[in-house]
Amino acid sequence: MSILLLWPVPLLMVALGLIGGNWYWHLPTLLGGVHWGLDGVAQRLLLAIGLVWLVSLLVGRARYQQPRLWPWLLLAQLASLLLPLALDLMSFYLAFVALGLSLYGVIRLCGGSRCSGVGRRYLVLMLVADGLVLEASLPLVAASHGQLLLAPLSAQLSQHPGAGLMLALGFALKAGALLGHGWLTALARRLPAPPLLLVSGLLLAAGLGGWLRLPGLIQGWAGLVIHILALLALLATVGGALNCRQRRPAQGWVVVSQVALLMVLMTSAPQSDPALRLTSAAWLITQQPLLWLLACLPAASGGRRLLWWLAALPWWALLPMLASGEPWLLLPTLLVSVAAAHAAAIGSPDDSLDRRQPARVLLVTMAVAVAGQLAIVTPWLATQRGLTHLLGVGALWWLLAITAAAMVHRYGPRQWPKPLPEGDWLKVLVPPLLVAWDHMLKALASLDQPPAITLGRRHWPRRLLAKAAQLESGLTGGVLASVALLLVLIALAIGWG
Amino acid sequence: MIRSDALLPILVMLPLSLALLLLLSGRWGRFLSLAGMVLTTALAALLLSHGGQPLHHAMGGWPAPLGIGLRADGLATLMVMMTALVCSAALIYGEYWFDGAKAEQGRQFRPLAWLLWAGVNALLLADDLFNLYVTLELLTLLAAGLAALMATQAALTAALRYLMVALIASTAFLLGVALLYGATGTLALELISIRVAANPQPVLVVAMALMVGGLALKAALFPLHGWLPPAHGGAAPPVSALLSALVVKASFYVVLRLWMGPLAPLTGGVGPVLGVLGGMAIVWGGWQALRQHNLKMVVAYSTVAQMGYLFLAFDLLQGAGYASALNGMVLQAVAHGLAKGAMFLAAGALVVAAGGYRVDQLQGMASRQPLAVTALAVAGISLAGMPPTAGFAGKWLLLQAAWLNGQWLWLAVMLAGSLLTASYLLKVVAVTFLPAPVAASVGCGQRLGGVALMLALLALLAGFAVMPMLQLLAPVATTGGWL
Amino acid sequence: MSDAALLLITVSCSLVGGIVIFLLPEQQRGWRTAINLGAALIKILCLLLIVGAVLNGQVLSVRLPFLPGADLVLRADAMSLLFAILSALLWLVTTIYAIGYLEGAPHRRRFFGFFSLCVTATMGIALAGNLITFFLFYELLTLTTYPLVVHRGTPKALAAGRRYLAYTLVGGVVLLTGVLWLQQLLGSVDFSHGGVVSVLADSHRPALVAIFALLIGGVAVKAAVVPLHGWLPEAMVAPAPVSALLHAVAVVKAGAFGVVRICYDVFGIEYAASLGVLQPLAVMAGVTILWGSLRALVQSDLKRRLAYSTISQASYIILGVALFGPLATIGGLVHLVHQGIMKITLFFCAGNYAETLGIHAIDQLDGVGQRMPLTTVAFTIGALGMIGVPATAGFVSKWYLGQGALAADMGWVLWLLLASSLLNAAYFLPLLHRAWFRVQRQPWPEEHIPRRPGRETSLLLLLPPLVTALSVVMAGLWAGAPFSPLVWAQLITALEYRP
Amino acid sequence: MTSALGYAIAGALLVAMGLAAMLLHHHLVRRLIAFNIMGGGVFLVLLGLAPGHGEQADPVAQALILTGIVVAVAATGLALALARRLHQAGGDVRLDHPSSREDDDDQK
Amino acid sequence: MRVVAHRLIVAGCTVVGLALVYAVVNVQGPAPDLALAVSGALAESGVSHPVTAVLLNFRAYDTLLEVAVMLVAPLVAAALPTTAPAPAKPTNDPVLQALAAVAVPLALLLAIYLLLIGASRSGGAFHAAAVLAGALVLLQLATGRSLPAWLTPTRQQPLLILGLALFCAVGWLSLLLGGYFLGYPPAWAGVMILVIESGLTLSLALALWRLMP
Repeated sequence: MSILLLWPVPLLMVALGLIGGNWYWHLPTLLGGVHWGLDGVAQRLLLAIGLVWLVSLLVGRARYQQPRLWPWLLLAQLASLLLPLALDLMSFYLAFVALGLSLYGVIRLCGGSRCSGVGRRYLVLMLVADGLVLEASLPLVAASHGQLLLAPLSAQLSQHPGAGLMLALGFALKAGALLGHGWLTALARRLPAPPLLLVSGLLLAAGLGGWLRLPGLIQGWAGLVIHILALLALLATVGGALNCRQRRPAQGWVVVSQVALLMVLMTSAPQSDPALRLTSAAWLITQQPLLWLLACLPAASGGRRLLWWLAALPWWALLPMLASGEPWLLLPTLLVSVAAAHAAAIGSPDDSLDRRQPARVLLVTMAVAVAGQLAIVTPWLATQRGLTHLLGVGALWWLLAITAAAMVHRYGPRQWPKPLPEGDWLKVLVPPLLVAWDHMLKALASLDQPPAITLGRRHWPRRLLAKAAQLESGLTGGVLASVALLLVLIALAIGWG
Repeated sequence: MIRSDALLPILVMLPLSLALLLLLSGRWGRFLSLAGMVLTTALAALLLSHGGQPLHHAMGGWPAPLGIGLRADGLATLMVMMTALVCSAALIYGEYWFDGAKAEQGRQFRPLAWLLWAGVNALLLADDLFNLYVTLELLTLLAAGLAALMATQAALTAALRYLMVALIASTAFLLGVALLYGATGTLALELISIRVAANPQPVLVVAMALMVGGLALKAALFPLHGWLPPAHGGAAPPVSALLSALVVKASFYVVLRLWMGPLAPLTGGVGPVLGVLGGMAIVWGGWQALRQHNLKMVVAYSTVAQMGYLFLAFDLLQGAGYASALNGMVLQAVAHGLAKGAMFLAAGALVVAAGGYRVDQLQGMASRQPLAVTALAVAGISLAGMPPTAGFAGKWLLLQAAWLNGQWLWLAVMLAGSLLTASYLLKVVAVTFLPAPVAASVGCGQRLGGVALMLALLALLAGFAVMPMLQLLAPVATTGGWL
Repeated sequence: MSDAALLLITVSCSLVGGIVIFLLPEQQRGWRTAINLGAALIKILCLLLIVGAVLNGQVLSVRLPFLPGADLVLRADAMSLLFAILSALLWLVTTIYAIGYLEGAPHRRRFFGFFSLCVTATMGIALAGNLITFFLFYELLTLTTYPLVVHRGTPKALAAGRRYLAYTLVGGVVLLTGVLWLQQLLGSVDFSHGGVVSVLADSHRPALVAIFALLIGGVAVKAAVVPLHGWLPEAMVAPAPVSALLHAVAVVKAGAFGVVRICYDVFGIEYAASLGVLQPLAVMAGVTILWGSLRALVQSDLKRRLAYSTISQASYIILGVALFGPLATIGGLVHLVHQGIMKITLFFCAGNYAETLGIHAIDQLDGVGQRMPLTTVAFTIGALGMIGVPATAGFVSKWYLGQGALAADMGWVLWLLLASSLLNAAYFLPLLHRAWFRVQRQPWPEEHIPRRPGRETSLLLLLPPLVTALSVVMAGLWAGAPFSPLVWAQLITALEYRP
Repeated sequence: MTSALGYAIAGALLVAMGLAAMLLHHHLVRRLIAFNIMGGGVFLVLLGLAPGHGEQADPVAQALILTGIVVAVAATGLALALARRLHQAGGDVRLDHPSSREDDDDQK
Repeated sequence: MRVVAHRLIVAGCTVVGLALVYAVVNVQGPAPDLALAVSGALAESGVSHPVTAVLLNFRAYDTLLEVAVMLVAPLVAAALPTTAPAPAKPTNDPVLQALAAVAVPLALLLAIYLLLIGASRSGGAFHAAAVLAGALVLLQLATGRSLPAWLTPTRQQPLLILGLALFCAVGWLSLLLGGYFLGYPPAWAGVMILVIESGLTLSLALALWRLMP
């Protein structure tokens, strides 16, 4: 009987999501004047969140029997119901914080003692995120003479780029994007699927909810910083996915890279039509549970893994990419799909032999696509956007091409060296480019003989020197890669400014 | 019928006559004493109701230069009222304290106490210089006699030491009177002040020094205070209450009376000397009280400290701060009288209950003797000058006077003094909160504590009656001279 | 009923109650409880009548002659009512709690007697109309709280009491000097909106700064500002209702209220700003906030951690005053009430743990959520309030303080608030974590009250924390409601900042 | 230098000597005798300064002296009674500690 | 150390002495108006001798207090619980007894003479009492008994306070009659003074004697 207690709210959410209709509710006494309303954004978010809840409850029926868990789940449900509906900052922030705290309870009670370390790290990040959002919203409210509605607040964002940056970071940290993904991947290893689905889905909704409610978030130099962060996050997550040897962690990284991809898309085309952005966000949120769901199936046969790969492909990204007219955005999407392929390819946790087949097919197609783009699009772009943009985009292509080449090699000879130790904390800090860089060097170096060095954690300065010694043979690749990196940064800075 | 100002002689003679009657009466002495007490206090209240304007009664019908007069201005009426309250409390306390083995001394104590009351009233109302000497002498002998009442060796030694010192002081005072009489040819105070103002001769300064020196000796001002702690500490509680609150206060009152009256023009030089001695008394008395182990000695040294306050105030009686200094002094005197009396009575009750004099024997008294401990605490608060007691009003006015006159040193000393007082009094009260170490202790009634508490509450209530009291003093303060 | 009578009854009903309790013999438990509750209810009733009068613009006041040139004035204006109502309500709750807490303890007569006197002093401080009355009740508060601190009678309690007296007496003397000095310059110093000091000529400016330092120094002792906070953690040795009353309502709040009175009604906030004294005050408050939180982190004893958190929280009020601007003032004033209800909740729960399970240290808290769920819920609400989680009272005041800081363009205060919120989280969340998510490892130290199926501890102990926890949430959620502390603070601020 | 002034000066000297004796001696009876000498000195001063006219001394001064004498007698009587009582109670007849005994010249 | 204290005290006293001499020497006393006032009012005082008039009429209040002072000493002596043995046995020394036989009756006669002469020439209660007390003491020393056996200490009490009681009675009487306290009606002044004086003589003598044993 008691599990039924948890069903009404998600059903209400889905119903609201489906029926729609925009009503508006203002309570003057509560929290100093509260405005709740159901508009387009709220409708889609509610639908997505409702689905996440339904899936999680369905899959995790057995796990949610323990009564200690219910108050936390109920609080999470109420918060996730309030979040989309909130039109004023106060109630939004209340839902935002309540969601974070209640999910901590879910993590600790479902994960048990295995999740205590991660739980603590999660809580710290949540508090920092809440603090950032609060600090950022204060000047905005002060600037708009104390009124709390979100819409006019986002209008203030243009004069307060600093506040905008902090807000963006706060939301991203909550959703596990922009380099804030450390805890999500760690959780992926320790938390059983249903609560994990719940946590990542809801928090993503919270983060994206913020982005959607405050469209003016990415303007001026803040936008640029976020964009760079998004790119770095993308590379890091993809690198991480490729580094995993077990299926479950790899799938976790893939899901995270999806979020990173969304960030890249959102920050790459600020002027793009917000509705488009909304649909892609909503779609991603709905896709999340599907991925986790499939991830938690038992050791899958080849077909099921292929199914997972298809599901994991970032279909939702296609539409905004084409509309934004930024063809180069295809590359990040492809990267994510590569990662998905890799994750799907891992059959059983220890067997890495038969993963070659589908991945290889995909990689070949990707290589061809890259070459085609280089040939056709670059001249077209040169005329369109002027030389600097061309240089920037060109450098970016070149870098990505090398990375792609490294990927291809990745699936080459079996004697691939021992990967970076998984899930260690420092790795998140090591810039993702270094990871790509490492792959690239190995690829170049090992073109003729097997590489002798490994990138262990503790002595990498000394190994860097050893690598330099080895470089004189593969000098060309290294120099070229670093030059490409610099060009990218300069071009973006100029092009964007 | 009876003259309107007959109240003054009655106030002096009624206690005297009662003392004589008590000497004769055997069994019903207790009832006579209580009835007399009520009557005298009522008369004192009647005098109080006369308000500020002064009453004058020429004894024997002879006008000023020839005969002796009795005068009661605001200052005197207040002191008479305070005396009435303290004496009543001490007498009632005496009824309970002198029971069983000490019944014999109790019967002797009663007439002597009444004589003391008469003597103090006579001194307060005296308007004649030689009469002041006689009343002072009466008080001295009575005080020595009462101090020696317990007839223990320590009490006798202390009484004799006190007597010796007091005799020297009286002789000095008499010498001063002689010189003044020689210089001015009259004994009535207001005539003297007129003649002194007429031609201030150098001899008057010597007379002044002698008289003030003698009185300071009697009032146990700092360097000359050696005799007070053993005398007041060793005596029976009602006796030490009377001594500390009244006898010592009486000599201060005479100095004040002379200071404002006849010797007003000469006070220039003496003021700072008294100020310095008073300041040192505050610090020394406080410091000693902090180090005492015997409860009654703590209270005795506190008397030395508080007298320091009163004499320090003499130095404030100048310039802009004159009026508030005078008000402050009088309030401080009245408050100290009530509070010190209550404190000695409470200390006596605690000593009886604890069966010992040492402070650390008082553990657990808060639960066994709540009334006595409360009395001790309230009296302590009044002495330390914490609001809402009258002590606070007195200190506030003295501080204000120091401020107006710009005497920052005295300000600091007074503040430090009140802190010191607070610390050593509350130290004693704190001990009573400790749990009682030994169960058995002589169980005695709360009556002793009750009487002490009544007096302590009077000190507290006086805090609220400050303004009417000051109205009484108004005529004295503003004119600055003798009415 | 004439306003003078009303005011006097408000202040004196607990005084009379206290005296009657002193006279009652120890075993008259029934009567004593009746008197206590009766006095509390009368006081609340009077206050409601006064609020009615004040709302329709009337300012009640009564003037009693006390000293030449300075007389006792009781005045009920908006600000005094804020503190008075807080004290009255919390006193009622604390009395109920104390009755439950001291079940069968010795010396209850003495305890409740001084308890009532203490509240009389607090009420006096709240309703004081001029500086001398404020000082009088301020000193009275010292005297009446001392017996409560040393109530247990153990040598440790006496040491704490002695230290408490040393601090507060010196504070009192410093305050007296300030009051006296101001009295000389200005004659009688009546509180009035916008301050009275500005009328003095400019030649007095350095003197006024010195006076401000003296007054604030004297009051800061009780408000436990950093250099003068030593007594507060020591006073934790007192029984729980005392530390609850001392920290949440009476002493610390009186100190903070003193600062508010001095800055607004004696100096006037504009004049104080022009004197340039607000900046150091803000720095002092900031230092206290951080220092209190940092010290709280390392405490292993539950009540000492709460004590240090009080030290830091009390300075929020001073910070609110020191940030020159209406928003910060609202923040400061409303925090005066919110901190009271939040802190009293925490202390009640700490008292429950100590009384029921004998828990004093923090590492004994493991798994207490199972054993005493309701108390731990109240504790959680209080703790979250302290951290400033939205929908609790704490968030409202931190929100307005943040706004005020921005309005006064003191950027560093914004980051200070963030840092202190995080620190609060750092020392409160582990407690919640232990209570809810840790399983009970060793048996409870001394289980006085066995676990009955329906109730985790005696009703008298359980009810007060729940009521105050509810009020924390209500003050947070319904901040906009007509009679909420926030609206009342806005009303006061409107008076303080003349257009 | 009328004869009255002579008496006054003699009185003053007597007072000084009496005071010295009273402070130096410790034996109670000696101190009482010294006190009486001082008293006598004071009365001489009083008489010397009194503004008597013609041969008869000022009656008020005489009355004062008479009263003074009676008071002195009363004080001495009380002191002696107390001293005797102290002696009976086994106490020493000197107020200070016994060490002051050896400097008394006519040691009994 | 003690020697230094001694020298200090002596030096102090000499300074006091010199100050007194200096003061005494240059006192400019005003005209003797008080003495004239006394002689002027002597007529209504009821006695002819100015000193007795001052003592018992003009400054009667002073004398009253002085008698009270005189009363304190015996009271305190009586109050102290004496643990002393019975008074020593009479020495029955022939010389003493012979002296007593001659001196005591003469002393009694002289006492009565002094009492009565007080009104006109110097004399009065105090002188008479002193002589009477001397006689009693002499009798005690010589014969071991001075007061009759029935006059036990408790019975002596009324006699002891007789003088002061009379004084107060007269004072109250004059006050109740609407006059000033101790304001003798001129006609009766002489008689009243005599009555008071005789009472005083007896009680003062007893008081002085009580101090002896």
